[in-house]
Amino acid sequence: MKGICKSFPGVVALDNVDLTLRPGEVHALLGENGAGKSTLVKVLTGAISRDRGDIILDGNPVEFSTTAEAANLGISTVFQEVNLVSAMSVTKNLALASQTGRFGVISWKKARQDAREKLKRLDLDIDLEQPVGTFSVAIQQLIAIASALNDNTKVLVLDEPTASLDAQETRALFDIVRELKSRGIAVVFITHFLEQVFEISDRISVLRNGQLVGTKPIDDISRGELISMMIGKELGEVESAFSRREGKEPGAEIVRAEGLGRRRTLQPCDISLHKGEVVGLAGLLGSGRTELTKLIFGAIKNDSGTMTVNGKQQLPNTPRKSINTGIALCPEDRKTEGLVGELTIRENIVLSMQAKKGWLRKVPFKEQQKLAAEMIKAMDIATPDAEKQVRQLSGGNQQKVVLARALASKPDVMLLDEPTRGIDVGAHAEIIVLIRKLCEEGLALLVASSEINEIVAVADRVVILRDRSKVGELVGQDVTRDAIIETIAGEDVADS
Amino acid sequence: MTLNKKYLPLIATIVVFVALFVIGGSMYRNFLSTMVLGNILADNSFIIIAAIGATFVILSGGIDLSVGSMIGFVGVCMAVLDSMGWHPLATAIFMLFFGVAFGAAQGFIIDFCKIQPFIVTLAGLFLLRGLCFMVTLDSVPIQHEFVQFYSSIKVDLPGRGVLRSSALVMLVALALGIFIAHFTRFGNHVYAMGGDAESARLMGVNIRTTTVKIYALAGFFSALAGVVYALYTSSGYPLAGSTLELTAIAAVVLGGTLLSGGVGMVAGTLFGGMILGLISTLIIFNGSLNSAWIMISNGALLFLFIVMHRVLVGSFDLKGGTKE
Amino acid sequence: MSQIPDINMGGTTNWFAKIRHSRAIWPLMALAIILIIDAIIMPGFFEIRIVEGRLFGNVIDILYRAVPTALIALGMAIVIGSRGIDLSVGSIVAICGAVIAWRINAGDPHLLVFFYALLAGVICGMWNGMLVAGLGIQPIIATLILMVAGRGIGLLINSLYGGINPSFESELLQGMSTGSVLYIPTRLFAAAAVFFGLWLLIRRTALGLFIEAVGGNAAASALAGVNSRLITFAAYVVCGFTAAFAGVIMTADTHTSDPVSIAMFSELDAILAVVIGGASLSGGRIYLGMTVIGALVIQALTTSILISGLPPEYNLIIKALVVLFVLFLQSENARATFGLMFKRDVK
Amino acid sequence: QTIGFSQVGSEGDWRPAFSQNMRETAEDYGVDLKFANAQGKQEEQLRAVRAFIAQGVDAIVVAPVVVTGWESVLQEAKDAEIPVFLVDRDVEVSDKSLYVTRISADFNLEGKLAGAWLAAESVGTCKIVELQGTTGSAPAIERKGGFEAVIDQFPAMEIVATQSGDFTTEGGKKVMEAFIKSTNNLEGICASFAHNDNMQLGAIQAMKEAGLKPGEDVLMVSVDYVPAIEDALEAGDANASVELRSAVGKFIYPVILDYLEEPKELDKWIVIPSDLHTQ
Ligand SMILES: Nc1ncnc2c1ncn2[C@@H]1O[C@H](COP(=O)(O)OP(=O)(O)OP(=O)(O)O)[C@@H](O)[C@H]1O
Ligand SMILES: Nc1ncnc2c1ncn2[C@@H]1O[C@H](COP(=O)(O)OP(=O)(O)OP(=O)(O)O)[C@@H](O)[C@H]1O
Ligand SMILES: [Mg+2]
Ligand SMILES: [Mg+2]
Repeated sequence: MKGICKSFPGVVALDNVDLTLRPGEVHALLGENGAGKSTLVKVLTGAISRDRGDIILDGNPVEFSTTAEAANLGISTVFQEVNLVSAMSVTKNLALASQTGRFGVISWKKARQDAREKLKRLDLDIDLEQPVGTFSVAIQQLIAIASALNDNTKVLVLDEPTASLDAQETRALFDIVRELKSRGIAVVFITHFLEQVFEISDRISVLRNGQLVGTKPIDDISRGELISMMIGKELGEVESAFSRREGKEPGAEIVRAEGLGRRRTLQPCDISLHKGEVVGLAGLLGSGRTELTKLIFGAIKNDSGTMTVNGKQQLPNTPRKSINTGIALCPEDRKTEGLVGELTIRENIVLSMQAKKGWLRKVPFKEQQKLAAEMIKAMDIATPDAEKQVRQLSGGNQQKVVLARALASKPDVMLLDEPTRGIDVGAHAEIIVLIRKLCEEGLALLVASSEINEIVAVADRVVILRDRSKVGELVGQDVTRDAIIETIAGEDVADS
Repeated sequence: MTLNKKYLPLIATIVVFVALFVIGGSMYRNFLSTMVLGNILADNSFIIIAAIGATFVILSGGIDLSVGSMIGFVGVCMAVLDSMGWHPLATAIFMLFFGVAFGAAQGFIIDFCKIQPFIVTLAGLFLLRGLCFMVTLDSVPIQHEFVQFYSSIKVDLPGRGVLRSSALVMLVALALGIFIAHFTRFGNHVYAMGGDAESARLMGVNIRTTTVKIYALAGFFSALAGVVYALYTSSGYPLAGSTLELTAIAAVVLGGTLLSGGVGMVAGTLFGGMILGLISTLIIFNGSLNSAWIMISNGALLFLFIVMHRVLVGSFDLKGGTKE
Repeated sequence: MSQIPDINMGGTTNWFAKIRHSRAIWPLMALAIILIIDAIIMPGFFEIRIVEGRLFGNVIDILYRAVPTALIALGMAIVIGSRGIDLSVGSIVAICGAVIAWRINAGDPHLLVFFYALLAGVICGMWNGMLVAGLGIQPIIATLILMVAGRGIGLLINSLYGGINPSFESELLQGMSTGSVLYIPTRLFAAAAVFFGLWLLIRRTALGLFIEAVGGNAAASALAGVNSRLITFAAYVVCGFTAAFAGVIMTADTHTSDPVSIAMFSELDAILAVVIGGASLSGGRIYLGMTVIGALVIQALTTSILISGLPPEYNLIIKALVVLFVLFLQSENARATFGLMFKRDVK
Repeated sequence: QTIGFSQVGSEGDWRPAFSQNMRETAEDYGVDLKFANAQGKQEEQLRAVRAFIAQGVDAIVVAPVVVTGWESVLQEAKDAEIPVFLVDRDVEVSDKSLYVTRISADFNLEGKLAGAWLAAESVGTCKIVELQGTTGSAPAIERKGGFEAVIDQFPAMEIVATQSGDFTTEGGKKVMEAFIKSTNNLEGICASFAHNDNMQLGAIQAMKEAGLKPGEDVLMVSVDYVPAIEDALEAGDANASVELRSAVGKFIYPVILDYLEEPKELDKWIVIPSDLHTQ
């Protein structure tokens, strides 16, 4: 790729970027949120058109205007926001990409077989007839990878594939990546997890503000150098942010749930949240973390258990009531549950707070602007102004808007479901710092995360879920990486 | 329960249809008969054919309002060309091509200019209806003997009922529609587009060709509906089929297809259309209502059906496990 | 489908560029073109005189006749903003008309009858809102029920006292519809009042934001604490209200209640006005001012067809072509391809 | 006796009066009337006739939406030995034995009557504006045809503007407003011919609002003779209306009942007379 340029209204997303990929290498593409990584791969794979520049494949300049054409030429992609049609079954989704069948006729038997084979390569054994939307984000991610791979793939682009995978799944994915690499496929790998970069990649390229900072072999660069390449300044505190912090005594109890559960969704479990305390929520994918946060928030109706907020019985609740009593949720899936893509950043940020105030008492426009500007500054959201549509933001920045909105409603309790999914190192550290700050200000926080490091870094107390029921709780000194993993694994480890 | 959830709306539609049919039978003499069933199939055949095309459009998240005008336009062309000595079959084929071309043009405008389908096809509705008036203002009979031959094709049903040729054409069209929707790559693309157009695009569905194909297919089915209507009434009438687009859309939606796209089945459309026919027939059998009450009962029965449908789907859903 | 706008906002400092990039330019331009063509085919088109104590002329006529469409379209814009649609507006007009004729002939005070009519519209809106927000029925189908039954209800009300299309006399209502104040048609004041009221309701309270949020993403809005059902419900009630207001004006215009044919196809014109005003039928945005411009475009077109002297057979074709033309004007892609008006500047 | 009656719709003033008369007089004749309203759609009407056949009524009365398209369904009625009577509009069928008779007025004649009256009143010199019915509908086409047939005889009579007012008061008013503007306050216009009274009533309102005097400045002639136009004639706002009788039950039922008693060949058209009413 040579001299690629792309601008959107108000932003130059890519400015003269060159990128070379060699067969059989894993090329990591790094940069802060909004640096232009996703845009670059979208250009590379025909999802959007470029303003200028050439794409040269095997020595020949190539042109394509759709992802299908790109895939035929050998460039396959898994995009950042999981891109599957959630109402359709797995088989049907996988059949979208494949070109089998004569006269456009599909044999579902064959399609199912193909699908099963494709998924087998990723060690995925799921019901092919279920709509994709019923699976967790992680499974969907794997399905998307399966669908992107085809026989003549020369370049595979993975845009933050590991953002919602746990360690085990990531390892499985890396095995696949290594296998592809050995077949001579060039893999472009975008992630914000630096360990993974060092683990798998051969070379790295760093983007900053739409410009290429540099391309280097992985062996020539240290972690520190890499981070400073990305954010353009030294950052010791990035590292220190992840170190465990000793908690102080938690304050008064705000939320107390007893036997909260719902049939087929979550076994009844107890949980309590205190002022000035961060509770981590750990578990494997599908263990029910999302469900627990939603049950507390009232987004899913419970069929058992009771809950008290500030000592008052509060059941059955709805999201609106929860927000009114000072509970805020940052949902996991920002695209479908988090943001209103059509609306601007300002409007999204104001929404919750306004809902709390009611429709009659409108927050004056000036105040909205002020609030949005503050939030953009505080969260370091990369945008020219607050009037940009949220759907035009990069993934990480969207996540920040979700957080900003929850904060704007001035909650006492924040439920964060995967708050750092898809967020760059710098911002990751900032969010962890933010969580701690909020905690010090007396908020009660519940943080569900797949990243055990993160939980260890922020949590005073950890609740561990397995197979949709609570299996343990660790407090204070006991919160360590190993202890959490052990509890998550439970008897499985003991057996083996 | 092993029943796939996606069949629920369809099953509910069928259940409600049968229930209404039986209730009608208990109220009116001669209602529960193959004759009435045959009538419903024939009298709604063109609505259902047009609705099959509309099903694809709606599945893809779009809408097609040009259906009714297309029926009128095809009719007047058939009639006028008949008076100029064309064989009805030749005109029919010609009009089917026209339908495909017109639909494709609509699809192209929708995708290329990024104009909303509702509006493009609304312009199509105005345009085709206007063209009808250009062709003729009178109603014109089709006198070719082929028409007699066509209407003489019948399959007897047990009892006094018959399956008329229109119903037969409709059943063939239905089979074709089901095949295209569920057994071709195109059909899969339609569902994908309706489910999530952006994802479908990123997964390699060519949105432009698919859109053009969808509206071309809808154009084909509405032109076919026009042909059936013209042969069925053996005439062309410039006002024929007005507001039929809404009836077709209602048939699709009553058949369990979501207007937001991505969810639904072609087979449901058959029953959706038949339910509309059943409602009208019930009111005619009653016969004691004045115009005011006829309109009100039409709405009330529609409401009743929708509520029954929702209750059925809802109660199944609870047994079926977690709700979305 | 995300549509990536290609315009370069780099140098929007001068007013010319600002206007060029404002979304209002295209409908306004369409309106201007239609009026210019009118002026060419009919000399004296812009002439305005005073007849019978009010302004009289084609331009006034367009404004005057656009009022009902604009009123209905305003409500429609709000429903469309919530990702809904209301097909029953024509029927609501019919019901209001019947209520007016009925109560006036029954001798109620006319001001009270005016409120009865509005109340009838609000009740219709509540019914629609209940079906959509309460029972979760798809808007097209939910409002189709009232569309089918509504005119029958109108007929029924008429037949309550044995009238076939009864007429009535009311100085108050007719004055509001066809009268004038200070030479200006009263209905323009009425429409302006409704417009301003709606604007206050939508933009001075948070209702607009909530409706747009629900229309953009109902699930996310609910999780953000918006009562999405109530908001959807409210949108239909507002739409019922504006349709009823239009109903008062339309019925008083002919001072007859004719439920079967009054406001036929008005839902299509209203939707068209909203879309010409730049809103998307997939919800998420409400543009009140632009909707009014959309209604003016449609009425200017209708009026020009009527005065053009062409036989009525051509009405629909002309309408179709003009609508397509307006939409082409609005479409980035079409403009770029056909090189219409402005060349895009390449930086 | 059970009789099925398929009516066109319920538009305007005239047709509901017609339906109401049919329903009310049915009792007088001891007829059980099954009433179906096609809302202007032929497909609904075909459905109704088929349903009547399935139901096994004794006779079917149809007021056709359109003249064409009746061949096969009338054949079915004949096969089921149910006699069919037409009221109002005609049908075009190759085999006239498919229906017993048509009992109705003559639209074309109505147009002619209006034209003749106008020719006499204006002494053969007149510029006319015309308010058409729904484009493509039978009464619109036939009334226009009859009217033009007469005025074509007079070189100094011509239609200078014509538009569709869709048979509604609202439509008539809008169209007349536009005519007023486009003809500079109806300058030189001597008459307004409307295909039905409702449109004419709308036109009268529009003219009054523009400060014109309908009935004096301009001759107003229309068709139907509904109660509202009677008032207008009285007040001098309208000049003439051709009556299309709506109280026709007394013409129709006896014919049908006699036929059911004793089937016999009848004339294919029993014309109900149209009268011209003037101020
Ligand atoms: N459709 C669009 N319209 C306008 N601006 C856009 C659009 N898509 C992306 N941008 C802007 O382009 C810039 C680059 O975005 P991109 O998605 O490439 O970032 P990224 O490096 O992938 O970030 P992340 O790590 O958060 O995913 C951002 O400032 C974003 O706001
Ligand atoms: N291995 C698996 N096979 C099949 N289905 C799975 C699997 N893992 C998860 N799921 C499905 O994914 C859905 C989502 O699970 P849930 O949201 O509870 O996960 P979670 O613990 O919140 O994890 P995360 O938030 O990290 O996705 C569940 O309904 C479950 O049926
Ligand atoms: Mg990205
Ligand atoms: Mg989760």
